Amino acid sequence: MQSFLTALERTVEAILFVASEPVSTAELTETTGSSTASVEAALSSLRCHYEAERHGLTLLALAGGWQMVTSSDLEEVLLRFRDVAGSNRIRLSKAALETLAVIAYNQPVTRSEIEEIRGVRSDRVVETLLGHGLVRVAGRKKGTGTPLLYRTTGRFMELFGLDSIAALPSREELEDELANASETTDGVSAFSAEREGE
Amino acid sequence: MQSFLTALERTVEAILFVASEPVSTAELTETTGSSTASVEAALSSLRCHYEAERHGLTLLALAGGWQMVTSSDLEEVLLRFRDVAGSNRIRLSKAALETLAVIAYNQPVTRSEIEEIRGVRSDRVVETLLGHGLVRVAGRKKGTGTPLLYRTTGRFMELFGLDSIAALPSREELEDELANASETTDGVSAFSAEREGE
Amino acid sequence: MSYEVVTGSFAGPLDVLCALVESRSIEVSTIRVWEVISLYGKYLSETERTTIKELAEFLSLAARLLLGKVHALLPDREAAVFPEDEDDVPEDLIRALSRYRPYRKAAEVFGERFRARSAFFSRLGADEGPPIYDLGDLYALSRLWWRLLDRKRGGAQGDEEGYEDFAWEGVPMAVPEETQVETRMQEIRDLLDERGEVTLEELLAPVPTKSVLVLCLLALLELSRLGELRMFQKELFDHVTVVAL
Repeated sequence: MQSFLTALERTVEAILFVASEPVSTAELTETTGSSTASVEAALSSLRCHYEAERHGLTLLALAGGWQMVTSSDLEEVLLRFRDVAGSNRIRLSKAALETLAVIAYNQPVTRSEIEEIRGVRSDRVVETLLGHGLVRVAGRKKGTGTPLLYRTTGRFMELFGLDSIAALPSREELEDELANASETTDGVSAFSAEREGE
Repeated sequence: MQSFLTALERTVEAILFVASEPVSTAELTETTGSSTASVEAALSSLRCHYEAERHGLTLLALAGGWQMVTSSDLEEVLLRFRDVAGSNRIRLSKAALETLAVIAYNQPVTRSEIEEIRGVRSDRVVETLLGHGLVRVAGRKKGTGTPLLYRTTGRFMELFGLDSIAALPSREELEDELANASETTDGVSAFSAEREGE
Repeated sequence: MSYEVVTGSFAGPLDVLCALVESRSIEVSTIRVWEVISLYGKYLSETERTTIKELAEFLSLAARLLLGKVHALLPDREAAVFPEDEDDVPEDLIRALSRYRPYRKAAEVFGERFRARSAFFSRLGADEGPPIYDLGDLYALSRLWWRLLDRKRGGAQGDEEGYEDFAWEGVPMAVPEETQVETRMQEIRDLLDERGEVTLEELLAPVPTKSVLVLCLLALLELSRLGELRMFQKELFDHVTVVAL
């Protein structure tokens, strides 16, 4: 067996790597400009190479074509990686960030107020935010049902580089760009009108 | 060189494959339970293997971690592939690159500081960079008006092939390069003459 | 994901000046306003894709140069104005140019890096799904909030995420509650300063929503706790009168 990949093999490898779904042989021949037979040979040789050299990757023949996947015996460690990556880099879904935004700008605020603004149930996202230590329960609202009130935490301020809640960007700060854009356009139309008039 | 991958190498390979973004050495050691030294050895050996056997894949040190990517010489054929061709293209104007440079070298920096250096209003270009996730708001500057402060992001490092901000040429290096260039071109020496004269 | 750098245009007026100097068309120490205007004007007329933005930036540069001249010509400036260099570029522009140049170089380096990096492709499939935000992204946080608010205020229809349309009424104001109470307290103080005495009815009458009503009551309670006002009824079922103390 050859010790290195052919030009076609490495091209097929790169295509399968970037592909989001299984790739058909037809598509591989079209992209590479090689014959079906060569592409099929390259696929099978690539798979043999992965196996012989004990790569962590392999090729699967699926209904739609070929797909690059990790070796099945690595499942456990990959699940562990997901946990590790998930806990190391805290990333928030749009729903979570949106909820955090509602709490930050309206604190102290009850869950039903959050839900009223967002228009969707928010119990689980609030749990997530509590779990990350980004929001905390800050007492109960007086009145019927005395619901819990939520506030952001010191950790939130630290992570977002804020000295105080009042330091949250105002609408003007984030959106004066749009206002400027329309100003420029107005100025422009006056300008071009003038030029046309010349 | 050994002809097949070790258990750690194939595990690292599989992790980098599923991660699709830079993974830090710390995350790799935590997931695999191996020492930092072994993980680093595995990464470098994996990269050598890819190169020696002419794989279509390689490893890049980006944003303080490692990312699995396709070989750069396959760019052309991959641009023909549907998933790549159909993906979002980020278009960066010269003004965007210039603004990014000002932010990268002065972070954290306010918009008016950016504008002072560039000599032109920069609100819209900052907005574009924010939208692409290349810069982010990182708190407020203390003092009058407490303006927002901007920083570059990990995504910036990822897209510009940087392992860390320190990997950028220093401002001094850039100035030296300009000074050297001016020795050969007369027109430019006007700048240095002015500066000496100050 | 693939990347592209747009080239061909200028990054700004300082970029134009640098380009002019480097092409030896002019010397920075002897930049004359008319020279810059005619050279840049020529560039713009030769470039087919001149945008209005570029024109505006050019006008702003020309204005800056002229302003420099005006300053130099003012009689009370201590630097004597010699007739031969009355057309010279203002000092601050030269300083601005030499401060700017390293960044212009850096932008070039960035462009090269960006292009070089774009030849490597990472996996596309894996990062599909809902957009996720790095924790600490104040911009994303803030933008989400203001958009949410606009959607509610505009009574927007449910969007792709399946939000339902509902009335805006009753949704708290977009400022922390403490601030709202403080604002209302100040309004009441101002009113009392002006009139000395108001009825509770007058204070509560123009409120559009329950939450604003609650806010007003909280403000009154707080003011009375601070000893700034007193509320009383002259007789049973009479109006409640609020007076400043």
